[in-house]
Amino acid sequence: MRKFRTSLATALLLAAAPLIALGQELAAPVPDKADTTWMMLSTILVLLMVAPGLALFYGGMVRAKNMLSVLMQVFVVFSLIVVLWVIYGYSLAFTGGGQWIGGFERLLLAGITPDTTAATFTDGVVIPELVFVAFQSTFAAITTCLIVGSIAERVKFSAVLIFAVIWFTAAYLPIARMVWYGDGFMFQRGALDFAGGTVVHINAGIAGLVGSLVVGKRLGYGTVPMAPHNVPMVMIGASLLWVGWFGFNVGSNLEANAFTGLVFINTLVATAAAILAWSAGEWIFRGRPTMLGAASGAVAGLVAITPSCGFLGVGGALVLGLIAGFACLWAVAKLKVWAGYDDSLDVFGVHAVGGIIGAILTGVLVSPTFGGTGLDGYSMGAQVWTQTLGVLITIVWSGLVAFIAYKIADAAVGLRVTEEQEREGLDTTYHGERAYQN
Amino acid sequence: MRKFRTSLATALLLAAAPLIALGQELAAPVPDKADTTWMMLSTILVLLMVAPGLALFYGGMVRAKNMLSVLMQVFVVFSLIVVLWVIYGYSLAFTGGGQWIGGFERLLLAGITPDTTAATFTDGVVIPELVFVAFQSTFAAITTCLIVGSIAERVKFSAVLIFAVIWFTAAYLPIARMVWYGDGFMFQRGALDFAGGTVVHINAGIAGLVGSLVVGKRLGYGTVPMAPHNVPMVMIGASLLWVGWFGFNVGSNLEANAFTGLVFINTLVATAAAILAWSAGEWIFRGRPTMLGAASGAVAGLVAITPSCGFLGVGGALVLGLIAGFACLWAVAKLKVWAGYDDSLDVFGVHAVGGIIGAILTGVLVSPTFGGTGLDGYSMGAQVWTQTLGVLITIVWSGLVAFIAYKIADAAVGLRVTEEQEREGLDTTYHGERAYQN
Amino acid sequence: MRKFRTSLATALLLAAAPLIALGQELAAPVPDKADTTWMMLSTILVLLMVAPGLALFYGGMVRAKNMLSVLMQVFVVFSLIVVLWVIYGYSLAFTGGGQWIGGFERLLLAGITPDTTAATFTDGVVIPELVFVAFQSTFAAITTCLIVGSIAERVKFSAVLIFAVIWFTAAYLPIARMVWYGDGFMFQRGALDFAGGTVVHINAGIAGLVGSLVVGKRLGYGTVPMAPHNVPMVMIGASLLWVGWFGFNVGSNLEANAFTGLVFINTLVATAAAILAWSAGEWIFRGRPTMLGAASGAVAGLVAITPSCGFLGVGGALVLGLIAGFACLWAVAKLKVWAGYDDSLDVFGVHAVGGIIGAILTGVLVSPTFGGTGLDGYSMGAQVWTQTLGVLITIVWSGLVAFIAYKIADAAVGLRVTEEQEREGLDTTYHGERAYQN
Amino acid sequence: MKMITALIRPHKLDELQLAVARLGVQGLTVTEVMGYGRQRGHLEHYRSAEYRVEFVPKTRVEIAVGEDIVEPVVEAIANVARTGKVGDGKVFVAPLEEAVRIRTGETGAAAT
Amino acid sequence: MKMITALIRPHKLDELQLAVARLGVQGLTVTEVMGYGRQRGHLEHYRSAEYRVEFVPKTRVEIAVGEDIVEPVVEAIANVARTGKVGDGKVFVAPLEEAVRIRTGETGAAAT
Amino acid sequence: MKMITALIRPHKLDELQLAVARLGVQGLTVTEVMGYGRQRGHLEHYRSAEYRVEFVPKTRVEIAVGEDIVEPVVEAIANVARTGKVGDGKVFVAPLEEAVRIRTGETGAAAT
Ligand SMILES: Nc1ncnc2c1ncn2[C@@H]1O[C@H](COP(=O)(O)OP(=O)(O)O)[C@@H](O)[C@H]1O
Ligand SMILES: Nc1ncnc2c1ncn2[C@@H]1O[C@H](COP(=O)(O)OP(=O)(O)O)[C@@H](O)[C@H]1O
Ligand SMILES: Nc1ncnc2c1ncn2[C@@H]1O[C@H](COP(=O)(O)OP(=O)(O)O)[C@@H](O)[C@H]1O
Repeated sequence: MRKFRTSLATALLLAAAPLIALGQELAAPVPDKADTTWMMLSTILVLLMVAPGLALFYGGMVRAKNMLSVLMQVFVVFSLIVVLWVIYGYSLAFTGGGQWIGGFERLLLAGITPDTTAATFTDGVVIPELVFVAFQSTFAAITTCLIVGSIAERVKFSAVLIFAVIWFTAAYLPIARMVWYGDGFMFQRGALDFAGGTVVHINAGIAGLVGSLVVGKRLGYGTVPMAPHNVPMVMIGASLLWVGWFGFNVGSNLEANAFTGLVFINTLVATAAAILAWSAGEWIFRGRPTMLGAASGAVAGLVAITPSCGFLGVGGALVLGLIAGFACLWAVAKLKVWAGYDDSLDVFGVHAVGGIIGAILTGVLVSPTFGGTGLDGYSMGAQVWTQTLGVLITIVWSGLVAFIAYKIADAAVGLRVTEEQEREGLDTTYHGERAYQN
Repeated sequence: MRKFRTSLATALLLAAAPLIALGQELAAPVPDKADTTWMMLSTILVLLMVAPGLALFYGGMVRAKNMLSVLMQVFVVFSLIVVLWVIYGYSLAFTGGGQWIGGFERLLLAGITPDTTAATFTDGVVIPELVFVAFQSTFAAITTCLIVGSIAERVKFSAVLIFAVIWFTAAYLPIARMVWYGDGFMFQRGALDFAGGTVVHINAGIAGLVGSLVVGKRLGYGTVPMAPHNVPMVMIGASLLWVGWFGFNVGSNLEANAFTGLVFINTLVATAAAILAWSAGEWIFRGRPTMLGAASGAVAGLVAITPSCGFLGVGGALVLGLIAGFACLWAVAKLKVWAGYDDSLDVFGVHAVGGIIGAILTGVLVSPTFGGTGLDGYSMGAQVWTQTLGVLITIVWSGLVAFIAYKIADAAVGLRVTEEQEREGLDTTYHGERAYQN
Repeated sequence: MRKFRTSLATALLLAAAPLIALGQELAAPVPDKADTTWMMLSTILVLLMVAPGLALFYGGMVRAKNMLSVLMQVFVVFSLIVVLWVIYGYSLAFTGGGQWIGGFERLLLAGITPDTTAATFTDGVVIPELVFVAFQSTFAAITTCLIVGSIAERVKFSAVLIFAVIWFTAAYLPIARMVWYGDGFMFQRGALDFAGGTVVHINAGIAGLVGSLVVGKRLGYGTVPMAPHNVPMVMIGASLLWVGWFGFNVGSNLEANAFTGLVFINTLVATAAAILAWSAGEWIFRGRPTMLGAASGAVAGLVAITPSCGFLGVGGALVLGLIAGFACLWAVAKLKVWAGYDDSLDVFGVHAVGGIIGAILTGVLVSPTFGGTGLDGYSMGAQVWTQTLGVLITIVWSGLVAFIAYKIADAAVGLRVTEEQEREGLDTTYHGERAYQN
Repeated sequence: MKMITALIRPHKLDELQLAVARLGVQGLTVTEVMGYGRQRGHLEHYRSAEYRVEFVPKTRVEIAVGEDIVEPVVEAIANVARTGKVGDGKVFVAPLEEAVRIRTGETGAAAT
Repeated sequence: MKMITALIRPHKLDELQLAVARLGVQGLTVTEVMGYGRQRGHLEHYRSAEYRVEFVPKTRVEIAVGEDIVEPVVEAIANVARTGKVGDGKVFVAPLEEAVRIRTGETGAAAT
Repeated sequence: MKMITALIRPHKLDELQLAVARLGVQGLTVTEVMGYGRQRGHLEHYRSAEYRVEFVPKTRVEIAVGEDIVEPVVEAIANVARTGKVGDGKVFVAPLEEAVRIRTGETGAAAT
């Protein structure tokens, strides 16, 4: 359940669902042009987050010899999921009546026209269903793309594609449904996830961690230097993620009412705070603030504010940003080293850790005591537990599906490239091209 | 005629045209703020497509020594056309009563104020004329910029500028008028071109092909390696083109009504499909999917969906994207080699070929049989013929004007740089600067 | 006073100010969703201007060894100011009744909710106050970021942060208030500054000049080559600045009414004209048009049109753009050399000079004689004097505060890095990372 | 054995490699360098500043050869690299005392 | 004194440096080069065009050493750089007549 | 003839070139290299990982000269390149048996 501003949670009803549409025939609400504009803008912004945002954020962090392989994985996985989304994803996530998965009535968007609409969180306010489909497609796609960061620099492109199809179908779709759909399991229980802390970030972060374990470490990990080949690209990527995240978070409001202002300022402030926190943390603990750290902090802050952006006051956003900046720095600098896995681009350390912190602290900071929006019948203990439950279900489900999906991909085409390919770099050996020529 | 959703095509009437304005004085419609917002956003997005989008897409594909020359050509040609557009372009394209060219009443935007409006495709819905002028200026400018890709790496900057002025005036303006203006020759005949398949892409693609023939091949073409110097830049460029193309295509709806949803999802899905198709094509025929290919596929899909984005169902968009991806790959990999011209950055292979496929298939896929929107009195044969006629006129007109324009530029300042300049690179020899320093 | 379209300047009243809110309880205006959308988009665009826009524009111009230090300064200063803005900046600039500085009633945005609103320039039109806070935060942040360009490549990161806090508090806040707030000193006197020519550009440009004088020249300035290490990055940055500036300028209209069209076209045309002017200037005086020049011209044009974008006709914008292009080229190529200061990235030559030209010429070109919007009781002499007064106050105030702020930072941590750090580059020696690895 | 080091125009590399391969050369090493010689550099402008770039991009080719083919190789290089304009480059020949093929441990001319 | 020049696989550099340091080598100079030898290059595709890239990235290491340690250094290099596959590289030894440490003005083997 | 190879700090290149030009040197070749010596490298941090970068950017200058000016050139180089701190670099002198100016075919010292 994404928002509790009205005492009764408004389920996400598709205005086009036959029965309802019939009953409302005469009074069928039409979309406000400003809402349509805002939602198209938001969708465009999420596209910008991935292409080129995430691609550069990730690509800049790998070695030059693998640059194109990463860009390619992000770009093509995004396209693949968008296509699958319109073919069956949307239907399975947002139609029918199941708690865990939907139906097939919207296969290939059957029955959707420019005139069908999707409900928002406000009674009587709708947006064009096609715009809702497009907006949601980018969420599905970015989530799947996030995962490739964990297994970058060593995995076969074909294996990535196979994995993506399976994980999208068996992990993303059910989790999106259970958290965001009116009939969904977690939505019914009142778990708060405004823009996708569980569905997107924890979901992808866990699948990433499992990937780094199943695929194994990169050759030479820990001995050979694996410094980012182009930190300015990482900075561009992080900046575009920030820019686009306003579409992601504020767009999740589904309309451009005044409430957007709160979501907006929280997304701005938590990120700024996390940038300061990560930089300060590096300065204190390592003696030097780095650009890569500041960029990482931005993403940590954005991840953490994602589930809570519609529930916090600006003070809460500041505090959450600071906590996320420090915590993700710790996860990346200490936890990873201690646990010894090779999560190439820290998808777990940033997205899962930041997402978990954000999801659970939402239960705390939503309290009006901390300047949050409050909830009807709110009790901190209960809400924190509900939040934790959502986190746990996501971790288990995503982890299991990911594990199986990697195994299937491995059986089908093999997960890893050959040693020589890995050493020479995937760009020339797998894709037959080089990123840079003089 | 861009859209047939109402049985009677609404001509693009400028509300400020004296007589009409008089008659409507009391009931003059005022712009909806959401439409104004959407059209400003769309204009900004088209700017983003060019600067930095197209510049990077092109720049990344040339050799490092010519990088700045390409960026410069795109950046300055864009500025030049914007200035010419407000001086005389808008007036010649969108005022007066000619079938082929307009009048001089809006020279330097004379008579336009914040209160004059431009009509849209819906009766009574208007947008501020100044916003319409700005939106259209970016179309004129991007079209002219597209051409430089064909003749990159060997042509004088001064010659490019002279060519741009002539071609914009004698080819872009009349073709824009005949296709998009209410009184225009093709608009009257019912040719469908929602966002500029003929006006922008075929138009530019043909001028590019003629350019590559008139200017001749680059020194060492076919023997010296001419690999793209920076494929990540190409990817950034392609991504920004995709992002911005929503302004280009959906903005061509001129208002933010629910119909935008259809245009939006088509632009998203056709592109994703074309990325998959081009990548798959390379994988099948060359053994390797490349990032450069995926980026090229994106543009091929975007070009092909441009004329048809408001007429297709999502299934049609998927199919069109797949076809465009394969067809443009063929044009670039086979046709070009077979014909032996040196179209440096494949403006013909992607924009003309993709545009022609899109324009003609619009006549097929608009059919409700294929999930299209349908047309009043639609007959596939007739519509395909109308579409083909539009394509042919554009090819002949653009080709002829381009040929003459190149010849004039050649006579005036010479088209090609010296051999030594070409060998050393245009950046240092012509512009006196270098793209990268260590 | 930003706009005189109504004869009585509408003071920027915060609808939430207790007394007023009380009186208007029944008729409290609610935000139009389109205005909310437009203002969120504008805010996002200003963020894009800085991250990654300005960061790349600046970063591309320094030597590779200092690339990350510049990106870092821009990225972290931006975040710092955003945080300070919500803590005390907004309150001091936009509440209370002082001519020079405001009050403390909005500390940490106390009392602001999604339902409080900020007034616009049209009676009865409001926007969510939180969106206004966010929009204004990006102005404060970008202004402070601009300054770092003057002192790049030699100054300590810690000193930059200390300077930023002091200058933001003691220079930005009072000048923003006096120019933009209804009770502000210059606003009362009728100085025209639509989007921040004085508050942003002259303000930052002067602080930059003072910085380059206080900090001193870079080691080897004038003898060692200091060519931009990556001109394509400069071009990307300039393009994103252009793209984002529509949010900056048109967003300053605070609503999406038809008047935006005028601001929009002016921002487009003046920039295009300045690009042509700077390029032509270089071609004429140096024999070669450069990409770096064209990019610089874009920024010069954008700066100059900033104060006047709501007051000029398109002819005036053309002329102003041409003048700004030539004038800033002169400032950078001649004035700087003649005066002998080392303003690393020409913050003074572009932002202060362009800003001063724009601010003063606003007084001339606003005249209906030149196609401007005119003013009630306009007299050119008086208006030019008022404009000049605004410029002078800004110069003196910003210069003094900047001088003191640098001295404090110097006393606290020292302004300059060591000679060896400067020679080796700040990236490895101060931030412990390298921008590029092979 | 000798070590032949040639400084040539970058776009001549492919031709050079073919020419020496015909003479039995089976390996060589290429470095991108900047050369300074009679050939003039060029002017660059960046905002106010004018830089004279004295150095021109050149390609440095190192070929270790047995005594027997030193002369033909030097000649072949000079022939393909010559355009007749300043900047054509140089060929240097220096003594080489030992060569080892790492993979096999072979030494001497057999290892070149 | 001799100048030892080794062409090796880039990822072997760190190992090489440790190995020669153990033998008393206190300085060396590294250049990124492109090598051509028995090792095949690779194919690259860019749109329609197929390029055979003949040259493989290699690392060139120069070490000036006194006569006494020439042999052990060459051996050490060959040992760490050997993988047994084509492309392992070469070691060359050339005479060196003088060496100067700029900082101190020392000359001869003491300056290497 | 001799081949003089100097490893110097990058920012000393322009000075060096002027100094040797005064002695009649008309050409030289410059390579960007990474040096390892008594001079310490630096630490780099990337998220969790700390890298010690042992290698420092240096500039390698090659000058082929006739016997007569070997000494003054070596001296001139040492003089301009000296700062007195570790990392100043080295100058090496090696025998050179032949030099060819490709453009004209001139050989020997005249070709340097
Ligand atoms: N004495 C020298 N020592 C080392 N390299 C040299 C020397 N003279 C010339 N070179 C190299 O040869 C290149 C071509 O030399 P240049 O004098 O310009 O040509 P030309 O032989 O036509 O006079 C230079 O760029 C430089 O790299
Ligand atoms: N004759 C030569 N002169 C200079 N460099 C050489 C020569 N032969 C080989 N090299 C260098 O050694 C590298 C490895 O050589 P290669 O023949 O591929 O390996 P292998 O020793 O296994 O046959 C080449 O890439 C090239 O840089
Ligand atoms: N034995 C050597 N062989 C080749 N190059 C060397 C050798 N010793 C030093 N160098 C080069 O000289 C540079 C400076 O050497 P370094 O020992 O740091 O300076 P110093 O002479 O002050 O002790 C190194 O970075 C390296 O490039």
